Amino acid sequence: MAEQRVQWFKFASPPNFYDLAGRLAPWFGGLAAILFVVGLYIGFILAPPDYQQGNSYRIMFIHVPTAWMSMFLYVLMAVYAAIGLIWRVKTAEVMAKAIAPTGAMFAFLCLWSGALWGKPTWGTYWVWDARLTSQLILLFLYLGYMALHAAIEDRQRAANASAILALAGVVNVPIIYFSVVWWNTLHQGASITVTSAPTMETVMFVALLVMTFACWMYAIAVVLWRARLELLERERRAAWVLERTGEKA
Amino acid sequence: MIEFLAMGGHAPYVWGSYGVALLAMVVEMVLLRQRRKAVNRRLARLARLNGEEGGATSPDV
Amino acid sequence: MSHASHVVFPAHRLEVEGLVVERGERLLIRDLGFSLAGGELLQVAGRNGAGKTSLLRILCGLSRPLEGRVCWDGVPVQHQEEGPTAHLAYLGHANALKDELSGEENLRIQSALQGRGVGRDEAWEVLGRMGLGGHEDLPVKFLSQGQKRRVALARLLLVRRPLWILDEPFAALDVQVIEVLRSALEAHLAANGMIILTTHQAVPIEGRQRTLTLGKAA
Amino acid sequence: MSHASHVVFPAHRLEVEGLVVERGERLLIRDLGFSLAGGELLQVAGRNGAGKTSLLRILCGLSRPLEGRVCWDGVPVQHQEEGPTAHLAYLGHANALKDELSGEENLRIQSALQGRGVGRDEAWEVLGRMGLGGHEDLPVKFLSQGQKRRVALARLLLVRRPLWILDEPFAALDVQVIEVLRSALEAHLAANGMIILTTHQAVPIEGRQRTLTLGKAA
Amino acid sequence: MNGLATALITLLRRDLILALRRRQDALVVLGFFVVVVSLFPLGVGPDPQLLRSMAPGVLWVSALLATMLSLERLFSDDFRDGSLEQILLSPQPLSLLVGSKILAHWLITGLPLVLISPLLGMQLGLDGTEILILMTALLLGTPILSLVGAIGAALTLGLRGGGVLISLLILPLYVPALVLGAGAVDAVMYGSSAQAHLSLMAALLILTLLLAPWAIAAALRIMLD
Amino acid sequence: MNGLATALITLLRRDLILALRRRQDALVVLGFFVVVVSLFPLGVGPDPQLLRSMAPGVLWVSALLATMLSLERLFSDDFRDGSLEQILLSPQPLSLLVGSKILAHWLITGLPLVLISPLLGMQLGLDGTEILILMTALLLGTPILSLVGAIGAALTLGLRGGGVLISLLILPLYVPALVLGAGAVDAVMYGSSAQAHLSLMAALLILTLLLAPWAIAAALRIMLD
Ligand code: HEM
Ligand SMILES: Nc1ncnc2c1ncn2[C@@H]1O[C@H](COP(=O)(O)OP(=O)(O)OP(=O)(O)O)[C@@H](O)[C@H]1O
Ligand SMILES: Nc1ncnc2c1ncn2[C@@H]1O[C@H](COP(=O)(O)OP(=O)(O)OP(=O)(O)O)[C@@H](O)[C@H]1O
Ligand SMILES: [Mg+2]
Ligand SMILES: [Mg+2]
Repeated sequence: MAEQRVQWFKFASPPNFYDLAGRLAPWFGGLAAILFVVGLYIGFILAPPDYQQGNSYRIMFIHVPTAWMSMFLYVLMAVYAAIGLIWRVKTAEVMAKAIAPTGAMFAFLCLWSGALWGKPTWGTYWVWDARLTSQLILLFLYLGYMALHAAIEDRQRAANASAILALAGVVNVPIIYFSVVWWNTLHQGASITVTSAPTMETVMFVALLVMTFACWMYAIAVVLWRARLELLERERRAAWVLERTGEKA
Repeated sequence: MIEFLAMGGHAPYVWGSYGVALLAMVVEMVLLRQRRKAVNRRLARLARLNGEEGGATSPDV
Repeated sequence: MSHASHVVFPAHRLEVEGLVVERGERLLIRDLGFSLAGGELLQVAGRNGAGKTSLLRILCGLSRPLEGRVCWDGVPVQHQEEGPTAHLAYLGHANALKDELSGEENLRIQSALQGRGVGRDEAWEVLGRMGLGGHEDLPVKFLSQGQKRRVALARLLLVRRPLWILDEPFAALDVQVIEVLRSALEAHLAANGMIILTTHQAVPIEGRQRTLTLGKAA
Repeated sequence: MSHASHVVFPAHRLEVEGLVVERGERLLIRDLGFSLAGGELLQVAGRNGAGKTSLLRILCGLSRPLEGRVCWDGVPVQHQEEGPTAHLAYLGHANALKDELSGEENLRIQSALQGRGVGRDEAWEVLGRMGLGGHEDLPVKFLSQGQKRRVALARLLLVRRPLWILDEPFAALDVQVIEVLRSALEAHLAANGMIILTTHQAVPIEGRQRTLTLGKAA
Repeated sequence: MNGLATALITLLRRDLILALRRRQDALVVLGFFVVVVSLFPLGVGPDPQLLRSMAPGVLWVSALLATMLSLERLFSDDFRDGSLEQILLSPQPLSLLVGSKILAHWLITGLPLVLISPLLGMQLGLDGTEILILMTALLLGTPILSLVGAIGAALTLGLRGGGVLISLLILPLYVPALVLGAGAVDAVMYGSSAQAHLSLMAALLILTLLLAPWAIAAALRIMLD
Repeated sequence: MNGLATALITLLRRDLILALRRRQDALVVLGFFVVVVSLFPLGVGPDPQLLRSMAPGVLWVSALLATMLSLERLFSDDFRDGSLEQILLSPQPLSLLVGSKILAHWLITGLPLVLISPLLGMQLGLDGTEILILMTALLLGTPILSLVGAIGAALTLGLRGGGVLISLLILPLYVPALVLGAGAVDAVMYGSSAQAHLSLMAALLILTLLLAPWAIAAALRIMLD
């Protein structure tokens, strides 16, 4: 069992991962900074005001990337959790745990920016619209995952148990989404649906794209960074950790 | 410039969104930095303890 | 208390190889190997926290070792035809009794769960052998600690597994109950069974026995 | 482990008269009376379920007897000037430690609750005397069972009460820890303290001692 | 196969007998349901129209909370007295044994909720058809609540503060059942058919029946490791 | 007197430090509150007018349930590890020591509920004044919930199924706080003044402060007997 594991996931061995992540993270971080600057420049300087919404639509450049990121990161987290659970790959377990806080942060930012966008466009910060509601529940799923992780002292058991939770959640996300969409269409009138501008101008689209990439790079950098720390703590008795921290101390 | 900052009357919303996003990312990075320091301290202490005991007997009595 | 003649188990062999056990990020057991044959008793000794309970739970398949394997008659327990636990009976710190049920009900339910339905008569007979005659249909909550332990012990006799794994079977028992338990253990050994147990108390048991002491190096 | 010279208690006397104890509708103790003076140890013996724990809890004032009374220096404990419990320290089955707090924090909090604020130095000194030097500021959850028991014991030394009431202090401890505990008990007796304890294990303690066996009839 | 059937039936019978002997436990869950539902009129005020329109939501949320509270003890009693270890050591497949336990749990807590719901629905001003749909929806929905909740119960086994933690883990997963269940009653209330809601609910039940036992078994093995 | 003050402050500090070290426990209670409030719109439907009119009731019932769930552990942790016995053996008056523990409990669970309530109020469509009254009412009401609930927590100490049993015992006792608290918000919502409700609430708080600690101390002595 153990030997197979080492062969299959040679590159995922903790010391290799630790070194590689240490080398890559700064590059992703730098790239993220550059892309954020470029994206904001396009979004705020080059892109003209919207004829309907005025300038408030510029919230889109943070709102939509964070929305996408929060959903994508959840799936990614579940995938890593599954790999960790089935093949007992420590680095995958660590990655799953490291993704959760960043994913939760993006979910929160999506809610926050959406709420602030809602006030000028809909006249209220919050309606119980399907998309809004399911995003809120996504945030709760992240929080539940993190709470379970924190509640179990033994790290191995915590990783396994929260992996189950992540998988149960990922099965449920589409179900939740559709049930909520469906729930919402029942009552007529009162709710307002999210309507995007009919045809997005190219500049806006480019800005959105660049900002999305920026968020991606940021997420990768931060997650790798956190995963390294997590790995150090988990493996703190291992020889490779002693080698690497001995130099620093 | 002022006009740009005013965002056509939507300044609080627009800058509120971006400000909090920036804040969240900065806070996340600061927390990570603090945690790295804590981990390093802990590992250093562990290394010191291992050195002292020489792995001879368990600390338990 | 003589039931040695009831069942005699065929020859079996338990083999443990290269076991590495980690709990709560501490390496408790490093590369442990041993083997046990019918009629043998293995006493697992060690300080508080040495990893005795952890080892027993791994031998039962309740938790997984970091590395290494446990074989029964040469086959890893996971690949046993009748399931990984069909050859053993485990008595942990807890008695696994339901307070609201009588001794008889407890025994019959547990046996059925372990895959061997037993009748009322058989349950009563075993309870009687354990010195619980007259208490068979009393809810367990009215029994004293020692009497409860006897019911738990009676389960071992009922499910008829060759390997017994017992965690601190003597703890907090008074002298009389210890005596009952001791003779049950000796009878099991005489019937070619195997026993693995932990204890902090010294109890003389007749039969081939060895001691495995954990945590000397750690 | 020599702290006999630290405090010497003045002469006190514990008297128990006509105690009748009932638990769960069973009469456990019928008309029990005894008295205890400084420097004496009373070991309460008896089968499982004989009522040992129940008796100790009554002596502490944690539960009330059906009849009878407990006097300290001739005055019923309920009418003591400084409250019914100001003369005793109780160590039950549980250690009464908070896992998240360090040994020092646990000790200082417990002493303050018992009405005697102690400084950091004093707490460290007592922990050192119990052989826990170097572990003073570790959260208790990282200590082994034996080390936890020592912290609980250190509390007895800190609050400086003449009467110690200990329920199964030796249970499930390994040999080394038992030794530490034994010498602490002897030192307390030497300082003219009193001890009442229960145990199923035989541990030789030097000093004047008596045994009270419960439930012989039952 | 025969051994399996015996084991499953034994476990089911055991849990039912235990529930009978500790009767007040099941009654307390029912009591909680009734009390929480009755709190709403106190909090919201006596306006019948308002009460009627919030009735499906209130009944469902209360059922959900009552189930959730009862779940904390689904495995924890067996865990504490060591029976759960023995169940894990049984040669029979754990996911099926777990299914047996959940069936017992539903019979003890879910079914009584369904049976008492007409009374509470009436109190909140629902009429005949609506109550019928409410009961059907609860009949399909409460097993889902038991099954999904059992995952949370297994995952929080032996943890401090398990009770509140369970809720944070599983309440989000209860959303589909809640939306469909309350939606069914809403639908008939506004004059359309509840058919679609109920069909979806049945589909959800089947899906949960297929998946949840595996997740629960895996979670139990992990938490007892 | 000095010993008393030391003991009280020590106990308060101890509970606060413990809460800090097990931070997620307090957060979970907050999470529960938020999740339960968010479930109601899912059950009732998105109609803003309906949500607005049921908001006070929903917020209060949820606060009540969240407090209740957190109460289960108010004494049980101390009971399990033996600290509670030691507290009973302290020479200081038990009712005051208990008061210290409850103050800590309120600071850890009640206060955060008060602080997050504006957000949830806004989600349910309450406006500025209403939110202000809501917060004031919760500020006066959550200590009542902690105090009254602690009686239930003490009475169910060490009993199987404590969690659900507590709720049945104390939810009826919560009714006055619920009626007054939700009523205060309702009052401003319908254009009248919340003055009367809030004054009564304050009176209730004072009464509870005077009586509850004695009841709790007595209950603890009985349950540890
Ligand atoms: C709290 C409030 C809000 C939340 C939680 C929220 C959530 C989301 C989510 C989850 C998505 C991604 C959906 C997907 O890609 O399928 C999204 C996309 C989007 N949202 Fe929001 N939203 C909110 C408010 C708003 C408001 C007020 C507007 C504008 C009036 C808006 C406009 C958009 C647009 C244009 C997209 C991109 C749609 C697409 O092409 O996928 N959102 N939002
Ligand atoms: N689930 C767990 N999570 C974290 N640590 C654990 C876990 N189980 C056991 N440990 C730790 O592993 C070590 C060994 O525990 P174990 O119960 O095997 O000891 P033991 O030899 O049975 O001791 P005792 O004589 O006290 O019964 C202890 O230090 C314990 O704290
Ligand atoms: N709270 C209670 N309610 C009902 N019965 C009780 C209660 N506490 C104890 N008993 C019963 O009283 C008897 C004496 O219990 P106690 O704990 O005093 O025994 P013990 O002598 O300490 O036994 P052990 O050696 O097992 O510790 C037992 O039969 C027990 O079942
Ligand atoms: Mg052990
Ligand atoms: Mg006892």
